[in-house]
Amino acid sequence: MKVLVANRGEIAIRIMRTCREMGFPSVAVYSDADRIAPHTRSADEAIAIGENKSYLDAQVILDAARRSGADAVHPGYGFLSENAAFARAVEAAGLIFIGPRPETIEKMGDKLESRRIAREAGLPVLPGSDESVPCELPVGYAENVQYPVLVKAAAGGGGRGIRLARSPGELEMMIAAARLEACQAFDDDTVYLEPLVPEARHIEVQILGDGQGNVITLGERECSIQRRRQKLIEETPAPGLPESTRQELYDAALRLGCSLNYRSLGTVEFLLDSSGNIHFIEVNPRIQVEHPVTEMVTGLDLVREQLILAAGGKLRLRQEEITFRGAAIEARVLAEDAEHDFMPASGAITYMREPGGPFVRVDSALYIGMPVVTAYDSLLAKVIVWGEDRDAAIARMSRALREFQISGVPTDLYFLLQLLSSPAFVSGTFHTTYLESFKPVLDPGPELEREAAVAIALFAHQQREQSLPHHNGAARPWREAAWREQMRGD
Amino acid sequence: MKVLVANRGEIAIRIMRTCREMGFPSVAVYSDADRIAPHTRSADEAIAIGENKSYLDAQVILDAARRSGADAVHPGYGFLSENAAFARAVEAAGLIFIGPRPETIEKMGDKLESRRIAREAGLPVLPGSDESVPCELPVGYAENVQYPVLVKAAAGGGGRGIRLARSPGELEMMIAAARLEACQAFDDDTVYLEPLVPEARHIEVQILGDGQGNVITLGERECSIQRRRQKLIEETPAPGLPESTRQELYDAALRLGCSLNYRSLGTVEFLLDSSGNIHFIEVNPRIQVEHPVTEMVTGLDLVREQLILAAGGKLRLRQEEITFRGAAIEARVLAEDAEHDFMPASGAITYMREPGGPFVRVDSALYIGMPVVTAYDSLLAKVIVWGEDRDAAIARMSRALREFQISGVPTDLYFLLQLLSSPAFVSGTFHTTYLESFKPVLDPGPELEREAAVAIALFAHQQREQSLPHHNGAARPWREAAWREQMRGD
Amino acid sequence: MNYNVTIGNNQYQVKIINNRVVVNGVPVTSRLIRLNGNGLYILRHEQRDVEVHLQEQASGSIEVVIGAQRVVAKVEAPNRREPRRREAQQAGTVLAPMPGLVLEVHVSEGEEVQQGQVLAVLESMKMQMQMRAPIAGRVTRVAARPTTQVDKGALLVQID
Amino acid sequence: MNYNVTIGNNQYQVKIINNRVVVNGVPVTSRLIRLNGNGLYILRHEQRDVEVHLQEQASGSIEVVIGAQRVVAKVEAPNRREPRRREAQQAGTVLAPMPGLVLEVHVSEGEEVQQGQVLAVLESMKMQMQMRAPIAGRVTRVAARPTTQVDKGALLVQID
Repeated sequence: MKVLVANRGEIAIRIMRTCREMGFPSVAVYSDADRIAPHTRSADEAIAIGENKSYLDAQVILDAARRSGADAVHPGYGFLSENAAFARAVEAAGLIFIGPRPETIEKMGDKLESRRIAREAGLPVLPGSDESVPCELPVGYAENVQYPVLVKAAAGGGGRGIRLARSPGELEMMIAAARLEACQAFDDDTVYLEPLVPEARHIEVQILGDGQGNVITLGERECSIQRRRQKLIEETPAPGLPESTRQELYDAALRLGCSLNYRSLGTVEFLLDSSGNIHFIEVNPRIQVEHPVTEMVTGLDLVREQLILAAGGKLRLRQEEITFRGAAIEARVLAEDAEHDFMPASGAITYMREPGGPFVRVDSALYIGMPVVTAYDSLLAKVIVWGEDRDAAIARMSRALREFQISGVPTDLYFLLQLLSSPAFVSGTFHTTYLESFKPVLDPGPELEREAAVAIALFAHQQREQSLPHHNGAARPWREAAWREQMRGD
Repeated sequence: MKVLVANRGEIAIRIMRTCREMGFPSVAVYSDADRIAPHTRSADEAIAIGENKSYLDAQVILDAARRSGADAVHPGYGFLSENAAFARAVEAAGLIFIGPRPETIEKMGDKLESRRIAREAGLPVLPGSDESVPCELPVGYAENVQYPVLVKAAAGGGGRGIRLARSPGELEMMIAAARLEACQAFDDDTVYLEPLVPEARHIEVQILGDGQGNVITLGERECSIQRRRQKLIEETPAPGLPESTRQELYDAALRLGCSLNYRSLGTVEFLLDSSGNIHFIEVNPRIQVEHPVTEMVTGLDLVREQLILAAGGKLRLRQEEITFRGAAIEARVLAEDAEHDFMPASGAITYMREPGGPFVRVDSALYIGMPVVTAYDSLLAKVIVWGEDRDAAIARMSRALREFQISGVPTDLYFLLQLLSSPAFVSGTFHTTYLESFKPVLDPGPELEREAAVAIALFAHQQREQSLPHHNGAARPWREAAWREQMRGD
Repeated sequence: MNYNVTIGNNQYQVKIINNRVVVNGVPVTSRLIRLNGNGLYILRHEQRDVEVHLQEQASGSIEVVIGAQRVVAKVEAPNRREPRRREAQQAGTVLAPMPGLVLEVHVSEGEEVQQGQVLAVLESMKMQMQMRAPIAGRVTRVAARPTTQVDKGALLVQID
Repeated sequence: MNYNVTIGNNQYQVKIINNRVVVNGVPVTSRLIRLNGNGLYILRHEQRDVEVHLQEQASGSIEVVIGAQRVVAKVEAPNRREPRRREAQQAGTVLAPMPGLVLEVHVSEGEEVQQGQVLAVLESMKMQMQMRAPIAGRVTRVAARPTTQVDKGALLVQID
């Protein structure tokens, strides 16, 4: 089975690694901005697809699949992964789509439809959140809504097209804003209202099915550490979750999975409110960024399970064979500038060295010299650690992030370290709004500043000494010293 | 508890990582050859100890411990780790020795004594192997020995001071040779004879005790893949081992551990003969190079267990709490020249990138620019992988080794890849002599050669074009092109 | 030799004579050992080694990375070429705070704007950002064009 | 432009004119894209990318690393400076096969030795190695001194 990976970055490399281990040849595609991106070399073939938005172009991807003779297409996450028309086109072309059936993607892509299905399957759904907002708001509409309320795009996902209205006066404006963004992003301006759940936790359940009636769950993930609705740290098991609630989550996810006769990997997202009630939010019908934490505690390679199913297999695991060991945490290392409101940063990686050692995993797409572009997202690497319990995993993550060396572009490493040691994180008592109030220290601190000052002065001094004409009898700017000479040490 | 790590290389960094995770400050020591070695920066303090053999100098290490105010000393493996006098001196100085009691080290260091103790504890010991060879061989001595036979140093370890005699005529010479090497290496020329077990497997059992009567086993390791008696690939569980033999091994190791009231980590080594009988060989009273495979399947951090015990704890785990999941393999990446009989190689790392992704761990002490010296051993890195079964682990190891990039020094990577895919390895039907008959392909093969030729010609061509004076209007040898220009890609 | 290092609002005077280093009048025993051609160094103190990455930037500033922390600093020294100074940013200058795509431009040259009014919308990665007027005034220049890519620090709108 | 690449016993004639590459008469579509200053490149074929590391060695040879495989090759080209050639090794020349420490020297200059006789013992890392006479003959030079460090390829003993 030759697999075309219709994605880029770390997830493309992640998928190609498993392909290689299973003996499946893989095919990479790359856009103009990615012509020297690392995922091209992790595959057995690589096909240029032109402009930067080509990862979103079903026709271009299908052409590449045809050209390479691929038998299957893995969409990864983002891009075409939740595009039902693409999945349908892949299957129409006689290829295997590594993911849910197209109709499942379609149903889950419409957030209103997915809620209706969930409600029918007996899942708890937030009141009113399965109806669209009418084009013209009837008189009194805004007054009948319970505030604060979120305005969400029906075709949305990944945190886009969401607005918060705190009062009737704000509602109309926020609906307009959400419609505009939704229209631009998804070409569909349908929006709906979802009551804001205060002090909510975002907890999701991983499911795996074979489309032949068998669905199992692979545990939950706690994903409440979010900034601008983007997850930053994820973990499993969810800290402090009562066993009865965990079982309720699993049962709900399984009910929905079975009602959909779910195929491949999927994630059922819930909100957990402060009273301990769960509320279905949506289904992500694809592999998630944070899937490695599930792999660490279950010992499963989720991409491998996807590939086995895609190659025609049935679900080979029974629910009772799934066991959970210890705790796993993932931290997303992003190219962003903490001093400028965490804006995405660009540049080039001038040096890097990833952490290693016991129970540390890094999924990345990085190399020294790599340009960091803003054409795609700002994820540089995912650091995933395992520990026999949550405390051990937190300590290990701090150690690993301290080891991670990246130069040339600002990152969130220092931010993540502070977050990991913050009391609310350590105690596991945080909500989705935690990062709105969490204020990291940006100042490097007097000790580090002094150390940096000494290093810089010595650096400038060496630079100066080596550029002086009388040094070694010849002009030799330090930057141009040959490799071997640079390696002498001191 | 401030921990001085009396070692270097990957094991020093490995220990310091756990110290950091547990909040114990650590102290590195480094010799002249190691003044830019990476382990100096993994500790909170670093102390220069002078000449290259200082890692073997108990007094120098104790001085460093005193100078840094360390509370405990971790010896790692090799160097002073099996030196009872050192362990005693550490304890006499009021410090904690992170390892077995000095008397245990002493007893196990004398291979004759250790066999006597093992025999008394009821372990099977090869006949005759607990008596030393007399200084003057009595008449008829050589004729009464069963051949082939190994001549081994009583004070030996790590494969040193071992000679094989195939006939009475060879015995005297081999005894002399072994005595000479033993005398040089261990300052003790006592040797003994051990019948050579044909088609033997080397299987060892990890034990952990608290010196207060509690000893547990953490499973076995298969270590038969050896070259010149140095292990190259280790794994757990031992493939094809009958469950009854496994239990026999665990029972034997526990009996010995209990009879010694064993403290800290230790390894009990056995030979498994072709009839399925086990024979005690020796005890390694320290952490082993290959300990990570045990960590991968048990989910334990063995250094953490050592530190907890050293800090005054009792054994916190009961035998029934130890569970084993899946299979783990370790491959040792060495600086060696396959084209020259696998001689240790030296040079400098001009580029490197370690493998990553799911269930891959790397323990190393490497950086770009690092000189590879021959003052110590040739281990560059350990790649450890986990899989849900042995086949999955082998496939993952092949994938990981293919990803490992090291330039500037020849390595055994290509050798290891061939070994991993050899029928005997894949089927798990190999013995300690396997590598004597295993003949790797050294030739890169026509496809790779052609690819290399194209790359070299294009490289030379770029070099030439860029050095031409009329290029860009100025002389600019490519080697001296500035960083930013080198990063443009094509 | 005297080096003036500026990190944020703090100034450090570092005097280096042979192997002696004095920081703000306090002597320290520190050496800088080059590890490779990628800017990796050991900063070796009396009994402590720290790995640092040092890289001169195009602006002449120096980037220092120590563990998870990153500092960009200026250094002044005798005979050192002065970094190009960026013109002081003025109150009415709206620059792109991140590299990205200009999605919308809502103002034209000559238009009067209120403080806080949305001038343009920028998209970078998954985020949209409204660029608002920092002051009330008249738009004297609109450099941003919809659907064009801009670098960080690029002028978008000028208000006088 | 013609390049003669020698890998082991094999010769490759590579002709490069503009973007056309011909290997032993067969045209290939391959480009070499530089990734960084550490010698990392992409060798880009029609529909396949290969990461290669290329580094010129002190001897003038070029080291190529592709995946787990490493090749050291010679390249001859117009105007390229010729690599210093090592003198052909003679039958009676005993060189250090690895860098290491000379432990013992068992012969003196002028001594007659048998083929296979131990001349010296070298230690490197955990290994001891007996250096034996490749031919019978008279020792004309003993360069090895006990307890001294030698580089790989250093002359130990010469037999004529």
